[in-house]
Amino acid sequence: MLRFKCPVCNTVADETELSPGGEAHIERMGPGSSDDAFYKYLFERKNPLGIHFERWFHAYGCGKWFHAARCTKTMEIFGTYKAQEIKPPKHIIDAITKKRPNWKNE
Amino acid sequence: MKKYSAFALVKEAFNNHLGWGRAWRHAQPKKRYKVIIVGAGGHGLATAYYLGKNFGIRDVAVIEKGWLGGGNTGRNTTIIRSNYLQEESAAIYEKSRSLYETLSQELNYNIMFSPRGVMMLCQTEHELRAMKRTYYANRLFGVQTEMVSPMRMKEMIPIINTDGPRYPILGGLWQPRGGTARHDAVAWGYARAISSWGADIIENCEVTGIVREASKVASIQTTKGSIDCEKLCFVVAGSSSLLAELAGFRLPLESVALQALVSEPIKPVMDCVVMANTVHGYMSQSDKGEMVIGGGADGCNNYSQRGSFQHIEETVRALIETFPIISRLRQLRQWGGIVDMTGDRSPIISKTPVENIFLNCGWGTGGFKAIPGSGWATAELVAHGNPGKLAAPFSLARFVEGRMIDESIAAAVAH
Amino acid sequence: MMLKVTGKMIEVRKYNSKDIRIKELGGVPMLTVRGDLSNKRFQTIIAKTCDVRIPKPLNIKSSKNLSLAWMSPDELLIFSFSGAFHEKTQKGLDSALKGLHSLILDVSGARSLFLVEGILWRELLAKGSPVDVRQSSFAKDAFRRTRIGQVSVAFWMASDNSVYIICGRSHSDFFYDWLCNAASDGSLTKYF
Amino acid sequence: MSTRISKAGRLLDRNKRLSFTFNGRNLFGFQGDTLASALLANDQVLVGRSFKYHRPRGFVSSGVDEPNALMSLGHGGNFEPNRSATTVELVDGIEAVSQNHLGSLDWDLGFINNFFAKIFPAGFYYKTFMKPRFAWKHLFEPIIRNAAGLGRAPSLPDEAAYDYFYAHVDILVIGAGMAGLLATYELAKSGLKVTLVEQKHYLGGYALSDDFEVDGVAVPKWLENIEKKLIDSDNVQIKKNFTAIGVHDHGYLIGCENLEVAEKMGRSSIRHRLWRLRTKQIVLATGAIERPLIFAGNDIPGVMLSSAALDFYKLYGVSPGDRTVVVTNNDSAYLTAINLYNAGLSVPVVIDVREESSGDLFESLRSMGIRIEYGKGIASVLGKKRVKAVELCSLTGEGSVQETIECDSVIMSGGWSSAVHLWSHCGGRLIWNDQLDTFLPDASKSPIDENGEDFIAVVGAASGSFWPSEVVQNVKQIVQKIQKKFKTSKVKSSSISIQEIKYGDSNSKYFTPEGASEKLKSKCFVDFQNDVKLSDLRLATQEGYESVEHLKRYTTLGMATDQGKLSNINGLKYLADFLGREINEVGTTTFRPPYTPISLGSIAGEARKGLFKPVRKTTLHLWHEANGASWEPVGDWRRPYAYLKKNETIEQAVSREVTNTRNALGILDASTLGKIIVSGPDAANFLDLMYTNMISTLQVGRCRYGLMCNENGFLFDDGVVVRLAEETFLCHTTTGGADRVYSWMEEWHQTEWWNKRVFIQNVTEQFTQITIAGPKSRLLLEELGGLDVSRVSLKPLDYLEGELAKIKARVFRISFSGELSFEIAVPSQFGLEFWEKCLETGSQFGISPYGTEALHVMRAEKGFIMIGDETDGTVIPQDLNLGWAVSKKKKDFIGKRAQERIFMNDPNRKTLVGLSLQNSSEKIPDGASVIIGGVDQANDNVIGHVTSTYFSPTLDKPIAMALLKDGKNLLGRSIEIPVDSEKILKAIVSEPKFYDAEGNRQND
Ligand SMILES: Cc1cc2nc3c(=O)[nH]c(=O)nc-3n(C[C@H](O)[C@H](O)[C@H](O)COP(=O)(O)OP(=O)(O)OC[C@H]3O[C@@H](n4cnc5c(N)ncnc54)[C@H](O)[C@@H]3O)c2cc1C
Ligand SMILES: NC(=O)c1ccc[n+]([C@@H]2O[C@H](COP(=O)([O-])OP(=O)(O)OC[C@H]3O[C@@H](n4cnc5c(N)ncnc54)[C@H](O)[C@@H]3O)[C@@H](O)[C@H]2O)c1
Ligand SMILES: Cc1cc2nc3c(=O)[nH]c(=O)nc-3n(C[C@H](O)[C@H](O)[C@H](O)COP(=O)(O)O)c2cc1C
Ligand SMILES: [Zn+2]
Repeated sequence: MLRFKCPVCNTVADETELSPGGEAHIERMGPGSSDDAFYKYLFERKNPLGIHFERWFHAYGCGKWFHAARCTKTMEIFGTYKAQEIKPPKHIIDAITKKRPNWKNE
Repeated sequence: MKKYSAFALVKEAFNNHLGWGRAWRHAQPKKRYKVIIVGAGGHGLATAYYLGKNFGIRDVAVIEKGWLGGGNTGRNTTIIRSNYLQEESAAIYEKSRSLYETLSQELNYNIMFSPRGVMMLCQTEHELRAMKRTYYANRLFGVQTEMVSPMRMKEMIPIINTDGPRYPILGGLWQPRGGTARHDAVAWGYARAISSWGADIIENCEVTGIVREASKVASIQTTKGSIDCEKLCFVVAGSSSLLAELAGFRLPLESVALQALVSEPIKPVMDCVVMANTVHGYMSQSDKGEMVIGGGADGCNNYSQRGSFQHIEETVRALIETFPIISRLRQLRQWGGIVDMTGDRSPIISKTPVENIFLNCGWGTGGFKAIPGSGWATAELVAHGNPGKLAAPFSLARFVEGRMIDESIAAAVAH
Repeated sequence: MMLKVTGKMIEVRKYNSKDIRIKELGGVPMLTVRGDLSNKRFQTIIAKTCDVRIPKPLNIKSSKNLSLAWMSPDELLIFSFSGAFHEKTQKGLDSALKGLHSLILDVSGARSLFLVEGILWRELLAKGSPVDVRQSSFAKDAFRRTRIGQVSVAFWMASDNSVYIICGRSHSDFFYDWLCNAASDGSLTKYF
Repeated sequence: MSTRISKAGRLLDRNKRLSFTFNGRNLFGFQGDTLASALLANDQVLVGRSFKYHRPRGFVSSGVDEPNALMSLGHGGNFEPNRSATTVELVDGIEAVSQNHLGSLDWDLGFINNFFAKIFPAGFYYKTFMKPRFAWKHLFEPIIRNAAGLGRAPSLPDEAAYDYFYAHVDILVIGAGMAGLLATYELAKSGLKVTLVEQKHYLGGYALSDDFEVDGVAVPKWLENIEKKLIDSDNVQIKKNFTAIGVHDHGYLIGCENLEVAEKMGRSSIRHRLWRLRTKQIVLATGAIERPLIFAGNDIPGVMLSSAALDFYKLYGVSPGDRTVVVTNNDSAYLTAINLYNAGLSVPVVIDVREESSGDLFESLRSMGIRIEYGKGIASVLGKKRVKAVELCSLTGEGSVQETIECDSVIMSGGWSSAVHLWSHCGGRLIWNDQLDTFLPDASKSPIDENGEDFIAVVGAASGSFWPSEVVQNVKQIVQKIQKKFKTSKVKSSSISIQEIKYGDSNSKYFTPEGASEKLKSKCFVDFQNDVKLSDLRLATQEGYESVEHLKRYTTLGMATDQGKLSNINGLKYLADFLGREINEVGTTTFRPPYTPISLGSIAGEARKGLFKPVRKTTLHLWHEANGASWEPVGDWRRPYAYLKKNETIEQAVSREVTNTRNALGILDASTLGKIIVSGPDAANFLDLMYTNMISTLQVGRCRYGLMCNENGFLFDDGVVVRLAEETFLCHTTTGGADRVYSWMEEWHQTEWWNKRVFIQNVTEQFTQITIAGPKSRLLLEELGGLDVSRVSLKPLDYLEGELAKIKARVFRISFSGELSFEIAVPSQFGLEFWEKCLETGSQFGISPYGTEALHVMRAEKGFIMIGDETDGTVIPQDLNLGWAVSKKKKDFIGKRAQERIFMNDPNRKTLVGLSLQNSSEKIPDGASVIIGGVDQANDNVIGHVTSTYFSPTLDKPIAMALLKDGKNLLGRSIEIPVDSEKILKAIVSEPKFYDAEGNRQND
C-alpha cells in the first residue's frame, strides 16, 4: 500500500486517505476542438510502464489535489508537487533523471 | 496428437503414462508468418484457433513473452456469464458462453465448463430495477435469465445471509447456464489444438519492436529475433498500451491491478457463483474446494502485478457480511493481475491506425468469459480486414463518436 | 439527541470501559472560515477578531474563548466555548472580512465532537487510523485530519490523557458505536 | 510407539495437566504442548487423510509447514476447519476431529481412490469426462466436487471478535531465533527502537533445540538470558504469536497476532488482531525450513522431518518412535539421531545419500557405534497406517532391496530452504546457491520503498548463515549497516564466543534411488497434502508443462495450505534435472502473501454486523424509526420508504401518503439532499461551467433547476440552485450525489480553473431540510408564522430567509411533487423541533409524513425525472426533453463539447415518453423492454425500455416513463411490453406528464 507526502499539507498520507485521479497534465479540450483532439483528451492515456505523472486527491485530509511522479512498476515516488503546475517542475525532473539517466519525458 | 479419452487413460495406466506426448510443441520462430498474434493468453490463442478453424489460416505464430496463459487468463476468478444489458455486449458474451458449452468436446481437452449458475444479488431498490431491466433485455436477446426472490435464493444458497442489516437482499438475477471453467485448461486446450495443426506457439519471446514500411507493419522484433508478417494482432491485455507505443499510437486504456484471493479448501457449501455488486465482492467454490474470491481494482496505474491489501479487506468484509460462516476460513493466497480498462469499461476489437495491425484488448476485469467469442470475432476481423457483426460495435472509433457501450449501469463490477 | 448551540458543553452520551471513557459532547459552536491563510490582511483580521493567531499548518491554537484549527491552506475551523462568543466572532468576521475574498459559515450542526479519556487513548486511534500517533509524531497542539475506520475525522489532544475527535454529524451514531467497540474490555493491548 | 520421555521437554510445565479430545477420545497433555506434540505423546501417529487419494498421514513437521495434520477444532460458532495441529497451543478442553475421510480416520472408504491412482495421475481430468456432454455437469463434476475440500465448512456465523491495529515502527525484526534475538539486542543497544515479532508462542527458534554452547553456556540458557535483557530494555517491544504475513509496497507489513489462547483464558476479547505496520527497516530473521527427501512411502505415518523429531523430543519430550531409521543428505539429521540415541531410543541405521561425511557429529555418531550407510537410499518404506520397516537400497540403480530394516519411525532431512517468502512478496529477487543448496535473497535486487531504497535486511539462516558462528558474524554486519542508515552513534557489538559444532558438507540429492522405476516414482510423494508424486512431475514435464508455473498448475504442486513450504524446492530440482538447466534458470513460482493462512475474520477486522459500513442518519432518524418508517438505503443513508400504520401494506401506505399530500398536506424529510455553497467573485461564472444551464443570470432570491453533465456529455446530477447573495450560491444535489458533486466541483476548481475566486463548501449536514407539500401547505406556513409566504411575496422559485416558528429558516418555493410546496432548511440543531412543530400545527390541516416512494410516485405523475431511473450514465439531457436546460448561449460548460459529437445528435437516440395502460390495476413491470410490431427473431423491434413505473393512486391507473427510439414520433401510438412468454401488455405512448400538465397546482 502506497503512501505519499502531500505537498499541500505536508503530511505523509496513506493510500487509504487518498483517492487516485489518473494521468496528470492532460490539457482540457472544450468546444471548438476537433473530434480527434477531444477523443485524445477524454480517453487516450500514456499508461506507461515506468514513470507516470499522476493526480491524487487528499480526500481524508486537507481536501486538496496534488501531483506525483511515480514508477508504475516499482512504485518508487520521485516527488509530489502542486496540482496547479501545468508540467512537472524541474526539481521533479531532476530527481528522476538522477536515478534514471536514460529516462525521457515524452 | 494422441486423443484424450477415458479409454486412453486406462490404457496408459498400464504403461505408467509414458505414452503421452507434449500438449503443444515447443516452437522456434520461422522467418515469416501470415499472421502473428502477440500474447498467448486465452484471447490470443482463441484468435489463432478460429483463424485456423473458420478461415483456414494456419500459418500463424502466437508470441508470448512469458509462459502461455500466464497473464490474466491464468489469474482470474473464472466467472462466465452473458447476462449483459447492452445488446452489443450480450451478443458477444452469449456467443462466447455458447461456445464454452461444447468447447471441451471440440478441443478434446476438458476445460471443465461448469454451468452451475451465476447469481447476481440485488441489494438496493435501484439495483433491483437495474437487474430487472437486464432480465427483460436478456429475454429478448435470447439470454436465459430469471429473477429470483430472497426466499428462493436462500433455498438455493443456504449459506447466504439474505437479511443482512446493512443491505438486505431484495432479489437476484440468476443465469442458470452461467458458471465457471478451469481457466488454465482453456489456454492449454486451445494451445494444443492450434499446435497440432501447425501454428507455432513461441514462449519466452517478448516483442520489443515493430518495424513499419510506409503505413504497414513489415516485421516485429523480438527477444528471439526479427519475424516478418503479413498481419499482426495485439492481444496482450494489460500490456496493450506498451505494444501500441512500439507501433506508434496510443490507446484509450489504463492498466491497473485487480486482486483475487482463495481460501483454504473446504467441503462443498456453495454450488453457484454469487456476485454482490453493492458491497463489492463475489465468490464461488472451486472444484478443489477453495472459496475463490474476487476483489477490487487499485485505482492507480500499476504494472507490478501485486496490488495492495485494502481492496482485499473491503472484499472480505463484504463477503463475511453476505456469508457469515466464512469468517473462520483462512485466506490461503492472494494475487493480482494487470487489467486494461477502457473509458466505458467495454472491450476493443478493432482496426488500428496502422493498416495491418489489429487489436483485441480492454477486457478489463471481465474477459475470461469472452475468450471463445472474442477469438471468434477477432479471427473474423483479422481474416477479412474488417469487423463482422459481433466485433463492429467495439471499434476504437466509438470513443471518437461518443458511441459508448456502458455496462456499469447494470453491474458495478464486470466480472 | 438534539442540541441547542448554547455554547455550554453538554454531555450527549457516554461509555466507560475499564481503560477508556468516551463522551459525545454537544453544544460546541463551530465556524468554518475560508480565505487565503497566507494573506497578511487576513491574518491580522483573524488575530484581531479571534484573539488567537492563525496556527501553523497541522496545528490547533486556543485562547480561553475559542480554538483555531488549521484545516488546509485556505480553511480554518473555529470552536467557540461560549454561544455568545460564537455570534460575536461570526459577526465580527463577517464585517471585518468584507471585501476580502472569504467565506464564513456556521457549521455547528454539521459536526459531532467526541472526547476520549484515559491513558490508552492513543491506542484507540491506532485501531482505526493510519496516522502515526506515537508521542514523537503526534503531540500537543497537533491537529490531524484523517480517517478512523471508515469515517472521516479530525483529532487533537485535549490533555496528556485525552483526545478530541470530530466527525460529520450524520456519522455520529456509527462512529460512537465504533469507538465503544474499540474501547471494549479485553481488546486493548497497552501498546504505546 | 511415540511416547512421552521423562527427561526432555524444555517447554513443558509437567505440573499442569491439560485434557483434550481427538475424535472423541479423551487425551492428556501438558501446559506448553502443542496439539501436535500432545497427540504424538499419546501415540496418535495417524492424524489425517490426504486430499486426493485419502492416504493415511501423520506429522511431517512441527511447525507452520505441516501439510498433513490438519484437523477441525471446536463446534457451533467456534468451529474451525483445517487447523494444523502443529500450530495450535494446547489449552484445556480442545476438541479436535480429523478430516477428509468417509467413515473413520482409521477405516476410510475414500481410500478406494488410492487403487485408481494409476488411472488418476496429475491432470487426468483434462483428458476425460468429456462424453457424453451432459455427464460432466450431472455426473462427473458432482463426483469430483464431492471429493473436494479438506474440512467441513462452519455451519454457524463466527462468534469471535477481531480487530486492527496500525503501528509505525522504526525497525521490525521478524523471527526470534538466534539471529533475530541477537540482531534485536545489538540494534537496541545502539539506541534504536526495535519491535521483534515471532510467530510461535516462545522465542529461541531452532537454536532452542540445538546442542552448542555460547559464551560457555548451553545455547537455550543463553537465549533465555538475551530474552530477559530484551524484556528489560525500554526500546524493545516483543510480540509473540505474531506472524508477519505479507510485505507490501512502501514498507507496509501485515501481521497477524494470534490471541486464541488469551481469548480462551479470558485475557482478550479479540481472537485475531491484524496489524498494519509501517516500517522504515525490516530485518528478516525467519530462519530456514527443512526439506523432506523423496522416496517411496515417504508419506506413511511415522516418517517425519529430522528437525520436527528434534523439536518434538527437545521441546516437548516426545519420541517419534522406539526404533528410528534416519535418512539424510546433510549432517543436521545426525544431531537428531544422536539425541534420540542418547534418550535411550534405538537408531538402527543412518542412511546417508552422501558418499561420506566428516565433522563433529559424524565423530559422535561413530563413537556411539551407530551404523551409518553411505551412498545408500531407501527403496521403500513398508507399512500402511504406520511405518513398519524400510528397505535399504543403493543410491544409484533402480532400488533393488538390499536389506529390510524394521523400525516404527523414519526421520529424514533433504537439506534446508531459507525462509525467503517475505523478501519476495514485494519484488525482492532470489538467487540459487549451489553450495548451500537453497535460494537466498539477492541483495543487489532487494525490495525498495517509496524512495527507491531497500528496506529489508536478511540475517541468520534466512540469509544462508546456517551455523551459529556465521549467524553472529552476519548479524554484526547487518547491524552495522542499519546503524549507518539510522545514523546512530557507533556502539561496539558484543563479542560472542561460540563452541561451534563442525558440520560436514551437505549434498543436493533429493530423491532415492536415483534410477527409481516408474512404479517407485508413483509412490514417492513431493507435495504431501495434494498427493503430488514424482511420477506426476515426470508426466507433466513429459507433456510439455515445463515452465515452473505450468508444472505447478498442472500438478497442483505447492498449491496446498502449506503453499509448497516443504515441496517446492524439491519440485524445482526435479524440473531443473529434467530440463538439464540450472535451478536459477528454472526459477521459482511467485511467493505471495499470506506467509501462513490467516482467518478471513481477521481481514475483516471489526467491520462486521453493525460496524460493517457506516449508516448516515438525518436528525429526524429516530423520529422516523418511532413512527413506522420502512427503510430504504439511499447512498450511505437510510430514508423512510413509507410510514406504515397498523395493518397496512407498503402499497397501501404509499397510496395513502400520495393521496393525503395531493388532497391535504404532506411533510417529507429531505435532509439527505446535498447542499453546497459556492461563494466568491467568480462564483456565477464558475457555476456556468458546472451546470448546463445559465446560472449567472439567476437573480438573488431566486431558484433554478439545474443539470450537471460529465465531460462525456452524460447527465449525472440535478438539483435546484439558489442565489443567496450576489456572490453566493446554494447548490442542491441528489442524495447520492452530494459528496460526488462537491468533490467534482473542488476538482475542477483546483485542477482546471484555480484562478477563479470561489470557495466551495459542503454544508449538507448543517441543515435539516423539510418539504411541506400539498394544497394546505401555505396555510401551515402562515400558521407557523414569521414570514410572509403569500402568493405575491413568495412566487414559485422564490427564496426567503427569516424565522419560521421562531426558528431561523430558509424557505424555497420549489416543488417536486407538483403540489404547492415549500422546502425549508433549518440548522440541524433545530431540525427535530421544527419538524415536530410542523406536525403539531399541521394536524388541523391533516398533515401526514410521506416517504421516498410517495415522493417518486408524485414526481412520476408529473413527469419529473429521477437521476438513476431516467438516467443511467448514457443519457444526455436532450434525451429527456430537457434541452431547454442546456444553454445554447454559453461558450463552454462541462459536457458541451461532448454533446457535439456525432452520436449525441443521432436522430435514432432514445427519448423520454410516457406510457399508460387503461383499465388495469397492474403496474407495468420495472425495467421492461418495449417493442413495437411484435416480438421477432432479430430483435429489431426492440425500441427501448421502461425507466420508471408506478400505480398512480391519483389517476387510478398504472403509469410509466420509457426511453424509446424516435419517441417523439410515437405519441398516441400503441406499443407492446412483453412480460413473460405468454403475456404482452399494450400501452399508449404519451407525453411524460400525467397530472396537472399546466402546473396550476404548484403555481398556486
Ligand atoms: C483477478 C482477476 C479476476 C478476474 N476475474 C474474471 C472473471 O471472473 N470472469 C471473467 O470473465 N474475467 C475475469 N478477469 C478478466 C480476465 O482474466 C481477462 O479479461 C482475460 O483473461 C484477458 O485475456 P487475454 O488473453 O486478453 O490476456 P492475458 O491472459 O493477460 O494474455 C496476454 C498475454 O500477452 C503477453 N504479452 C504482453 N506483452 C507482450 C509482449 N511484448 N510480447 C509478447 N507477449 C506479450 C502476456 O505475457 C500475456 O500472457 C479477471 C482478471 C483478473 C486479473
Ligand atoms: N545446521 C543446519 O543445517 C541448520 C539449518 C537451519 C538452521 N540452523 C540453525 O538455525 C539457527 C539460525 O537462526 P535463525 O534465527 O536464522 O533461524 P531460526 O529458525 O532459529 O529462527 C527463525 C524464527 O523466525 C520465526 N519466523 C519465521 N517466519 C516468521 C514470520 N513470518 N513471522 C514471525 N516469525 C517468523 C520462526 O518461528 C523462528 O522462531 C541457528 O541456530 C542455526 O544453527 C542450522
Ligand atoms: C480460480 C483460481 C483458483 C486458485 N486456487 C489456488 C489454490 O488452491 N491454491 C493456491 O495456492 N493458489 C491458487 N490460485 C492462485 C494461483 O496460485 C496464483 O496465485 C494465481 O494463478 C496468480 O499467479 P501468480 O501468483 O503466480 O502470479 C488459484 C487461482 C485461481 C485463478
Ligand atoms: Zn494534504
